[in-house]
Amino acid sequence: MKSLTLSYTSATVRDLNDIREFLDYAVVTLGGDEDIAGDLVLAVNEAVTNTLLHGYGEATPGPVVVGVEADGGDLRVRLIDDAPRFDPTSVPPPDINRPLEERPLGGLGVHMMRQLTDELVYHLTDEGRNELLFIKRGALANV
Amino acid sequence: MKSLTLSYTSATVRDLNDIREFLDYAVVTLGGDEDIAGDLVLAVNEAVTNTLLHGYGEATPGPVVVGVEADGGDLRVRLIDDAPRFDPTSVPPPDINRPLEERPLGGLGVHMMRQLTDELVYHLTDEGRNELLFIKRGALANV
Amino acid sequence: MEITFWQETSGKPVTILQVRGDLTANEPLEGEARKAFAGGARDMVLDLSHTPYISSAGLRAIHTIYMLLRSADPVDESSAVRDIARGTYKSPHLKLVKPSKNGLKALTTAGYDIFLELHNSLPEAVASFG
Amino acid sequence: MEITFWQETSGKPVTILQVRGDLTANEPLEGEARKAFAGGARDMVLDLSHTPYISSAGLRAIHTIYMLLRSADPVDESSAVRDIARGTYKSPHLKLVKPSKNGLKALTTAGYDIFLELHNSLPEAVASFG
Ligand SMILES: Nc1ncnc2c1ncn2[C@@H]1O[C@H](COP(=O)(O)OP(=O)(O)O)[C@@H](O)[C@H]1O
Ligand SMILES: Nc1ncnc2c1ncn2[C@@H]1O[C@H](COP(=O)(O)OP(=O)(O)O)[C@@H](O)[C@H]1O
Repeated sequence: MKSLTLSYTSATVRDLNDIREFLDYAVVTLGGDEDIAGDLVLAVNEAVTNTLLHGYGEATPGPVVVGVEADGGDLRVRLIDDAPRFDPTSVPPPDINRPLEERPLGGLGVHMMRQLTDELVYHLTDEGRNELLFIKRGALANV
Repeated sequence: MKSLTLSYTSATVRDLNDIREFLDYAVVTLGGDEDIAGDLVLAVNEAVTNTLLHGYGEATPGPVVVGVEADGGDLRVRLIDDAPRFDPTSVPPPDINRPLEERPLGGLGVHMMRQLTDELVYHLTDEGRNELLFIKRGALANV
Repeated sequence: MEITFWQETSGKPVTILQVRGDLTANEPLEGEARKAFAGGARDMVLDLSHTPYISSAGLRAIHTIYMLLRSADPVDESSAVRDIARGTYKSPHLKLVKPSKNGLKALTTAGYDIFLELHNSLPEAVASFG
Repeated sequence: MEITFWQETSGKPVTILQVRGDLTANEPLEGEARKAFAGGARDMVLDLSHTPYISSAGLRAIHTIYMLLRSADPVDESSAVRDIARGTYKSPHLKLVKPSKNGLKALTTAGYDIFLELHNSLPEAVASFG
């Protein structure tokens, strides 16, 4: 197994740009293509944004670890934070078949995380940290 | 503190290319310039090569972790492996003022590690792993 | 992200909002759109052809602009309801110029491509207002 | 890494060994040099101008080639000893074309730049054999 990790002891929204660039670099380095990279950048950016804005609160920086792992043919992104416990997979999906005038503003971040990955797995680590796994199956089939 | 890490459960010399590219990317992402990146790529490449060839032995892949950390103005690369205990800082320096005909072949890797960093620190971790720190002081002064 | 807006007045006056760079925050774009709206703009083209990346915050901005233009056209309300029921409704006051592949992913994932007209170029989008 | 070698025979025959790509292993370059040497080559230019990166294994190859050419010139031995003592000796049979900044770092860190002639271009290096 090969993995690349980006860690912050105190990340803020100003770091999102670097996080997206890192994800793109890491996915391609591990053998994923630009399409897979694009999906994961979109999905993980939403999750990190939520951690920073909803989890820690906009004015409060906090630890963020983004790991990208090649495991067999699968590509996994592991996002770890120390914000209050929050399981995004418990957020009900929006109805995207309704016209815009009948929809609430926002509420699309978690939906994008789900749509752009094959599996989204949340778990609370033994140390009480939020750990979110974004899985792309067979993303490295040709490696 | 911000850090980037590349981990292998079983690295071989075929991974050296990726490791050099990662180092360059990580140093620049953390705010180091190309010159600092060049020094660290040269120095760390020598150490990883030694781990793979002398530590594990050419035919045996093994775990390698390369972490690049920004700490205040300093830039540190942390290299961790599970090869037999070996402290490169104990290797006596070659005499590079002697003409080539009077020198043994090789024996320049550790010298390069020393020359291209401000400090090279070895320590055996609690888990019995080799940990080598390459320190560049004030490398991030302008960040 | 950089946002520019200007008007095309050769036919029906159309305001063009052009985003350059990633659309990852809603405020700047919403702010520009509100300024244009306050200045009388009722038909807009959002040019995303120079936008490599759109996050959910960017989608929120698009949604907000859509609602803003929608609010100024009460006549439209009834025919809209009919077209929505038929599944043929597309916003008559907001048209988009297609973003890159990744930007498009964000729009389609949210289902926005079904309710907003997407054009391949800025002239095409402007001309579509007739 | 790709290694090409050819001869320039307009003046004194000079063999050019050109490395393209990172010089991170000693065997391939040593192998090519030995082949050229076996074919009679006694004066060589090692063109590193397309070599972004040189590791200690690359330095070892340069050292080996230097010793190989040195071994074939016993006449040279005595004047060499004198020049070495004076600090003015540079290998008469091996000249280098300068690598990039990073490649140069490896050479200077090892002190090779003191004992080997470095030229700015291939024609300059070839001409230096007179
Ligand atoms: N890390 C988090 N910590 C706490 N609450 C969160 C977190 N992430 C998301 N939420 C909650 O879930 C809701 C839905 O999130 P999301 O789908 O990303 O949409 P949005 O952020 O636009 O509201 C948020 O409005 C917020 O209330
Ligand atoms: N990780 C290691 N494990 C065991 N021995 C090592 C290791 N690294 C270096 N050495 C020893 O130190 C010597 C000097 O290393 P170095 O300066 O890199 O030169 P070289 O590798 O060219 O011999 C090596 O020849 C080897 O004997």
